[in-house]
Amino acid sequence: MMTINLIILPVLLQFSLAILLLFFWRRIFTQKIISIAGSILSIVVSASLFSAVYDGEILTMQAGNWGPPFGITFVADTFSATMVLLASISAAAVTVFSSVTIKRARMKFGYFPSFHFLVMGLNGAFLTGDIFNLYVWFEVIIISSFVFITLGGKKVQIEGAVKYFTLNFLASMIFLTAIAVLYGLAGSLNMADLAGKIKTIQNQGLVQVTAILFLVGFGIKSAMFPLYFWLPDSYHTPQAAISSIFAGLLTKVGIYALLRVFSLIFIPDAFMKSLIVILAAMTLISGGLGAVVQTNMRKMFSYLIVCHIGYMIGGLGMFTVAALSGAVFYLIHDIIIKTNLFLVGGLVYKISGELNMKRMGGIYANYPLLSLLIAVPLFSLIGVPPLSGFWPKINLFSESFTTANYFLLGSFIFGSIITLSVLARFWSEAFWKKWEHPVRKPHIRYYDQMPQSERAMLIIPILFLSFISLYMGLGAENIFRLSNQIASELIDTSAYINAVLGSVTTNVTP
Amino acid sequence: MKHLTFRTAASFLLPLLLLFSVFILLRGHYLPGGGFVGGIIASIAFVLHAFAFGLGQTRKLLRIRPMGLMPVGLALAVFAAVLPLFQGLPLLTGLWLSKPIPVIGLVGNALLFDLGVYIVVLGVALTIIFSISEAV
Amino acid sequence: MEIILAVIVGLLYASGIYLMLRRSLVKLVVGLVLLGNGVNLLIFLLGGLVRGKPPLIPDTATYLGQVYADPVPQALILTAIVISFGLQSFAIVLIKRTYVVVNTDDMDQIHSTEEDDDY
Amino acid sequence: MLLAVLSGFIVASFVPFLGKLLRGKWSFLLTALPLCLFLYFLNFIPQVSANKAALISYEWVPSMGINFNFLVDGLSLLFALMITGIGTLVFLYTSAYMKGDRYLDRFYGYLCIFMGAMLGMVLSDNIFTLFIFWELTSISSFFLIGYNNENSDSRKSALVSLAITGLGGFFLLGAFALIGNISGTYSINEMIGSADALKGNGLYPVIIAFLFIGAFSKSAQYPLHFWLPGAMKAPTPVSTYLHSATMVKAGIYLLARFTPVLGNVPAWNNTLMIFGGFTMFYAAFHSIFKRDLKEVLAYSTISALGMLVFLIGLGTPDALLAATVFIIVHALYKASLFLITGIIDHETGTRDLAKLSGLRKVMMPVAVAGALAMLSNSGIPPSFGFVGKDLIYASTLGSELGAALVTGVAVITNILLLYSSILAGIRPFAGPLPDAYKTVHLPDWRMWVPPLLLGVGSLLLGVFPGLIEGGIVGPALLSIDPTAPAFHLQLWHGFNVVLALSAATIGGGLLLYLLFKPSVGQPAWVAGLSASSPKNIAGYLSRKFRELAHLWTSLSQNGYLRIYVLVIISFLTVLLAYKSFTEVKFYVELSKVSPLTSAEMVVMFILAAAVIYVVYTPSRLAAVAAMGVIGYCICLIFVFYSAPDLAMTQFAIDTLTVILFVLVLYRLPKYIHYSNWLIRIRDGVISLFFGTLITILGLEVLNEPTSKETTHFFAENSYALAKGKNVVNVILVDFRGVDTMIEITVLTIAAMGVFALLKLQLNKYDQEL
Repeated sequence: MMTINLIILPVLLQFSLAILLLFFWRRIFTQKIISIAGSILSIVVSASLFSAVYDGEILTMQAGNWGPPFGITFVADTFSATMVLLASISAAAVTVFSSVTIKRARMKFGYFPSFHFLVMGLNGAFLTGDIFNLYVWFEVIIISSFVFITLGGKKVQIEGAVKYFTLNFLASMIFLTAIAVLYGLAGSLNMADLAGKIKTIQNQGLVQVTAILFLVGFGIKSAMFPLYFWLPDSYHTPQAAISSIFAGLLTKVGIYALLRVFSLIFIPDAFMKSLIVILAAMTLISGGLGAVVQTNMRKMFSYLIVCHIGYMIGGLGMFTVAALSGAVFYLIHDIIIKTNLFLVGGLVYKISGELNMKRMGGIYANYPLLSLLIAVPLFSLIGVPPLSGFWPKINLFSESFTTANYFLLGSFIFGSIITLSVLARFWSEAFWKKWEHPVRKPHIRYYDQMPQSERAMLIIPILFLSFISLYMGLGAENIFRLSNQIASELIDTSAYINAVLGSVTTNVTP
Repeated sequence: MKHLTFRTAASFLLPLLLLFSVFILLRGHYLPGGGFVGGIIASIAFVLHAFAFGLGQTRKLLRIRPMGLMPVGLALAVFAAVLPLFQGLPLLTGLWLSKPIPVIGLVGNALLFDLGVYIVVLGVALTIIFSISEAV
Repeated sequence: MEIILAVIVGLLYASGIYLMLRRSLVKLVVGLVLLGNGVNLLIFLLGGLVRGKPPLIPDTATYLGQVYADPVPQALILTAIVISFGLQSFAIVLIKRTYVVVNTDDMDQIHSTEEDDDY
Repeated sequence: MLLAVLSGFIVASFVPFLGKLLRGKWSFLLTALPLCLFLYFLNFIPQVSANKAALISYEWVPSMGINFNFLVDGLSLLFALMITGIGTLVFLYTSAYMKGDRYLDRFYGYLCIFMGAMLGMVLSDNIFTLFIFWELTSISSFFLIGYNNENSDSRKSALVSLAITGLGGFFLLGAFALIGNISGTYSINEMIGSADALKGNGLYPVIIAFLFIGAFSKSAQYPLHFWLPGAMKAPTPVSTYLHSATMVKAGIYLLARFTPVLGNVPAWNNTLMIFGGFTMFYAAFHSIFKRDLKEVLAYSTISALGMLVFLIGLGTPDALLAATVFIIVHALYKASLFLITGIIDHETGTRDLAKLSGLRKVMMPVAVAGALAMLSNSGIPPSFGFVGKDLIYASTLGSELGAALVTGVAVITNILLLYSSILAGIRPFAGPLPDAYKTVHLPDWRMWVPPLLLGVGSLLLGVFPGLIEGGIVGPALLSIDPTAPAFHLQLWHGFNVVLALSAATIGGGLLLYLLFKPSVGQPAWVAGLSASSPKNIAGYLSRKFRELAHLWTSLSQNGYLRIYVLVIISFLTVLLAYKSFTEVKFYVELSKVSPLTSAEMVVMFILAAAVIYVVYTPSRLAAVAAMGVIGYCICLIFVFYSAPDLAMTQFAIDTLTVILFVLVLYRLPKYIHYSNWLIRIRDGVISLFFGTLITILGLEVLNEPTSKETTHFFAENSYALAKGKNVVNVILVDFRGVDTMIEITVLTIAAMGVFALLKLQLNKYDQEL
C-alpha cells in the first residue's frame, strides 16, 4: 500500500514545506535551511518514485479511495515520474542559487513558500490523471508565478507582469472552456476514461473543435507560435533565480500537457498533425529571428526558449514513436539546460553587473575555470555533440525526412544555426572580448565582493546541473532508453488506460 | 461610517455573524453551505467591524495576523487529507467516527477538511481586504 | 432557455474579449472577470439545466431522486469561481501597483519591450 | 583504440589542473602524446597493407545504433598518421613558438581536443560518431582560431568560421540522418552494400547536396571558402595544423570515404569537378596577389583543396590515386611552409612580403626547409610533389569528358600555385638582407627542425616513393575505390605528354615570377572582383537577414498587450471557425429546450443590458458597477436552476470583487480613452465572431447525449458512502477533495501575492536582480 501513496509524496512534501515556511514567515535564515534541505529530500523522494516506475510499471492512486472515473486519479507512469524527477532537480538547484541571489526584502515577502507552492503545482500537474484537476494545478502554477513575477516589482517587471498575467489568464479560460465542452460531450473528467468515451461520440467534428481549444490553451502556456508573445516580454524581468525556474519548467509543463492530452485523448488526425508541424516550424523561425536581434542577454535567452519549444512541438506533430522519443528527449534536456542557462545568466550578471552583452567582457580572462563551466550548458544548448542537446536532433531530423516534413526539417536546421550563432556571439562578447571601461554600479554586490561561501552557493547549482547535462550527453543511452519507453507509452496508451481503469476498487471506507 | 448606531450594530453583528458562519460551515454537508461560504461570511463580519471601529481595533480583536491564519488552515486541511495515509489508505479517504456527535452530526475528516477551508478563506479574505484598505 | 443562455454566454465571452482589447487596464480586468463568468456559465449550461431540483438528498431519502441538477458541474464551477476570485483580486491589486509605479492605467504607456538596465 | 582516440580529450581535461606546469618549460613534454599515437598507428601498417581492415567496437548508445566503431583501413590510417605525425611536429614547435604565453596550457588543451576529434573522425565507421567528432573539430577550432580573443578581428574570424562550418555541420547531420534511414545502417562499411539503393533513391540529390554543403564548408570550397583566409588570425601552429593536414582535409576525407557509397554517379562527379575545378583556379588566381605570407598560403591551400575535390570528382582510379598522393604531398609541404612563415613572423615580426628578403643569411636551415617545401609545392623533380603532379596530369589526360579542358585548368592552376610557392618558400630568403633584420637569429631548434624534417621527407619520398606505396597509398586507394588496379609510384616515367606538361608548368611559373612582380600588388580589377565575392555577398545577406529579423520581431513583438490578445483570439477564432464549418453539422433540437419564465426573462434582459453597458460606458466606475450587476444576475440564474451553493458563492465573491475594485479605483485618476472607431469596429467584429462561435459550440454540445455515469454514482453514493446529503459539498470535500485542497492553496498564494504587491517597497539597493 505504501507504494501507492508514494505517488502523491512529491506533491505532499512540497506542500508541507510551503506550509512550514509560511509559519516562519519572516525568519529568512530558517527558511533558507528548510527550503534547501526540503529540496534535497524531494530529489530523493522523486527519485524513488522514478525508480518504482522505471521498469514500465504504472502506479495509480485513487484519491479518497473512489474508484475511477469517480474520484481524482493520480497516475505515475514513466513520463510523469521523469518530469517530477527533473522538476525536483531543477528546483533544488534554483533553491540553492536563490538563497544567495534573492534579496532579503523579497524573501521576507514569501519568496520561498511561493517557490515550493510552484513546484508542488508542477508535480501535481505531472501526476494527475484528471483533466479538471490538471486545470487546478495549472492555476497553482500560474498564481505562484504571478507572485514571483511581480515580487518587488519595478516598472519593467510590472509591465511584464501585466502581459504575463493577462495572457496566462486567457489561456486558463480557454483551457476551462475546453474542459466545459469536453465534460458536456463525454460526461467524464478522468483522462483515461475520456480516452475511451471520446471515441463513442457521434459528432466527431465537435471533438476536433475541442481539440483546437486545448491546443490553443496549452499552446499559450507552452509559448507556441503565434501565442508566445507574453514570454519574451516578461521572462527577462524577474530575478535570475525566478526566470530560471520559469524557463526550465513553466513552458515545459505546457508541453507536457500537450503531449499527454494529444496522445491520450485526442489522437492527432492529419489536419492536426500538419497544423502542429507548421506551428512548430513557425515557432522555431520566429523565436530564432527574435534571438538574433537581441543584445540583452536575458531577452536573447527568452527568445531561445521560444525557438526551442519548436523542437518539442515538432516531435509531437510528426507523431511517430521515434519523433516523440526525440521530443521527449529534448524535453528532458531542455528542462535542465534552460534552468541552467538562466542561472548562468544570473552568474554573468553578478560578475559583470551588466545585462547587455555589448557592455560585458573579459570573463574568460578573469575566470577561466568558471568560463569552462559555463561553456558546458552553452554548448549543450547549441547541441554540440556529444552533449545532450545533440541527441534528440538525430531523431527529429531523421523523422522529419521519413514523414516528409521538409519545411519542418528546414526550420530545425534554421533553429540550430541561429542558436549556434547567437550563443557564439554571446560567448565572444561576454567572455572573449576585452572588458573596456568596466563601470562599477554601487548598488550591485559583485561576484568578487562575495565571500567564498556565497560564491559556492552560486557555483554549486550550475555545476550540479552542468554535470547532469554532461551525463545526459555522454550517457545518452540511458536517456534514449527512457525517452523511447515514454514515447511508446504515449503512442500505445492501453497500459495507461488499463492501469487507471483496471484497478477499479469499491469504496472500502471503514 | 463611524456612526454610533453602526458601531453598536457592528459590535453585535460580529458574534452573530461568526456564529452564523460556523453554522453554515457545519451544515454544509447536508444543506447548501460549507467551509468556503462560511469563511466568507466570517470575514465579512470582521470587515464590518473594521469599518466601524477602524482596522487597528479589529487587528487587536483578532490577536493574530490574518496572514497567520492561512498556514493554520492549510495545515488542518492537509492533516485531514493525509490522515488516511497512516492507515494505508489513499489520500483523502473518508474516515468517520462511529457515533454521531449531537448538533453537528457525524464527524469525520471531511469536516476537519472543511474547517481548514473555512480558516484559509477567512485568512485570505481578511489579508486581501486589510492590506488594500491600509494601502489606500 | 438554453438558447438564450447560450447567447448570453457568447455575449459574455465577446464582451470580455472586447474589453481586453481596450487600452484601460481597469477595463482589461473587468473583461477578465466577464470572461470568467462566461466560462462558468458555459460549464453550467453544458452540464444541463434543471429547474428547482437542487442536488440535495431529501431528509427522508438516502439518494437523489430521478430528476436533479447535475452536481458535478456545480462543484467544478465552485472551484473555478474561487480560483478566479484569487486571480481577480490579484489582478485588481496589480492595477493599483501599476498605477503606483507607472502612474497610469493606460496600457499604451506600458508597452516598452526594451529593458532599462540603468537602475 | 578507444583510449587512443580519447587520449586527447583525457589529456585536455587534465590541462586546467596542470596549468602552471604546462605554461613553463615543461610544455614540450606534451609532444609525447602525438608521438606515441603516431607510433601506435604505425603498428597498423602491416595489417592494413595486407588489406585486412581492423574494426574495433565499443558500445555507447546501442538503442540508437550509435557506437564507437573504429575502422582502421587504408584511408583512415593515412589520415591518422598525418594527424599524429604532423601533430607531433606542431606540438614540439608550439612549445618554443608560444613560449611564455599566458594561456599556453589552454592552448595545448584545445590542441589536444582538436587532435582527438580529428582522430575520432577519421577512424569512425559509424556516421553519427563521425559527425560527433566532426562537430568537435569545429568547436575546438573555434577556440583555436579565436585564441587571441581580445583582438576583435580574431573573434570575428572565429565566429565566421564557426558559423560556416556549423552551418555545414547541420546539413551534414541532415544528410547522415537520411543516409541512415535509407540504408538502414549507420556503419559506412555496411552502407557500401546498399550503395545502389542509396543511389536509386529519389532523395539522392538531397543527400549529396547536404553532404557537399557539409564537406565544402569544412574544406573551404567556393563559395564557402572565405572563412579560411580569416582563420589565419590564429597563431601559426594552429594554421599549420588545421590547414595543412587536418581540419580542412576533413571534408576531403568525407568525400573520399563516401565515394564507394555514393560516388560514381554523374551528379556526384560533375558537381565535385565543377566546384573543385572552379575553386582551385579561383583561389590560385587570388593567391598571387596576396602580400601577406599567411594569406598567400591560405589561398594556395584553398586551391589545393579544390584540386583534391576536383580529383575525387574525376573519380577514375588514376584520379583517386593522384588525390591520395596529393593529400600527402600537400600535407608535407604546406605544413612546412606554414611553420616557416611562423618562424619568420616570430623572428622578424612581419609577414609582409614587401619587407622580407635575404633571410637565408641569418637562418640558413630555415631557408633550406623553405626551398625543399617550394620544390615539392612546385612539383619540381626530384621532390614528392613532382610524383604527385605527374599523377594529376596523367589522370586529367585520361578524363573522358574534355581532357583538354580539365588538363588546361589543372596546368594553369599549377602555374599560379608555383608562383605562390616561390613567394612563400624562396622570396623571403632571397636577395639582400635589409639592415633591420641584421640582428635576426635562428630560433630555438624546436622551431626550425620540424619544417626541415618535413622538407627532407618530401625529398626522400620523391626519390623513393616506394617507401609508402604498399603500406599507405595502396590500401588508402583501395578503401576509396575497392576495384582500383595495381599501380607503381615512380619519379621517372620517361618522356611523354605528362612530362611535357610538367615542364611547361615549371617554365610557365618561372616566367610568371619574372614578369609579375610581387610589388606590383593587386590591380584594381581584382579588387573590383572582390565586391561580388562570396564573402561580401554573405556579409550582405547576413546584414539583410538581421534587418529582416529586426523587422519581424518589432512587428510581432510590439509590446502592445492588446495586439497579442488580438492575435491569439483571431488565431483561435479562425481555427475554430474552420473546424466548425467543415466538420460540424449544425442543428438545434428544440424538443430538449426548456421554456422560459417571465422572471428569467427579466433577469436575462438585465444581464444583457448590463453587458452592453459595460462595453459602452466610458466610466470605469460604471463599468465595475455593471460588472457587479452581471454577477448578481448570474447568481439569480444559479438560483433558478437548482444551484443554491453556487448562488451563495457567486453572491459572496461578486460582492467582494466589487468592493475590491472600488477600493482600488477610488484613487485612480479620471482617464477616458476613445479609440479610433475603426479599431473599435475591428475589435467588436472579432469579439462578436468569437462569442458567436462559443454560442454555437455550446448549443451543438448540448445536442449530444452525455454519459451521466459519474453523476449517477455521486447521486447514489453521496449519502450511502460519503455520509453527506448536499451532493455538491460532498463532491467538494470528498469525491473531488483534492481540487478543493489545491483551490485553497491558490487562494493562499493569491493573498500572499496581494500582500507582497501592496507592502513590498524595494529601496534602490534591493532592486538589483
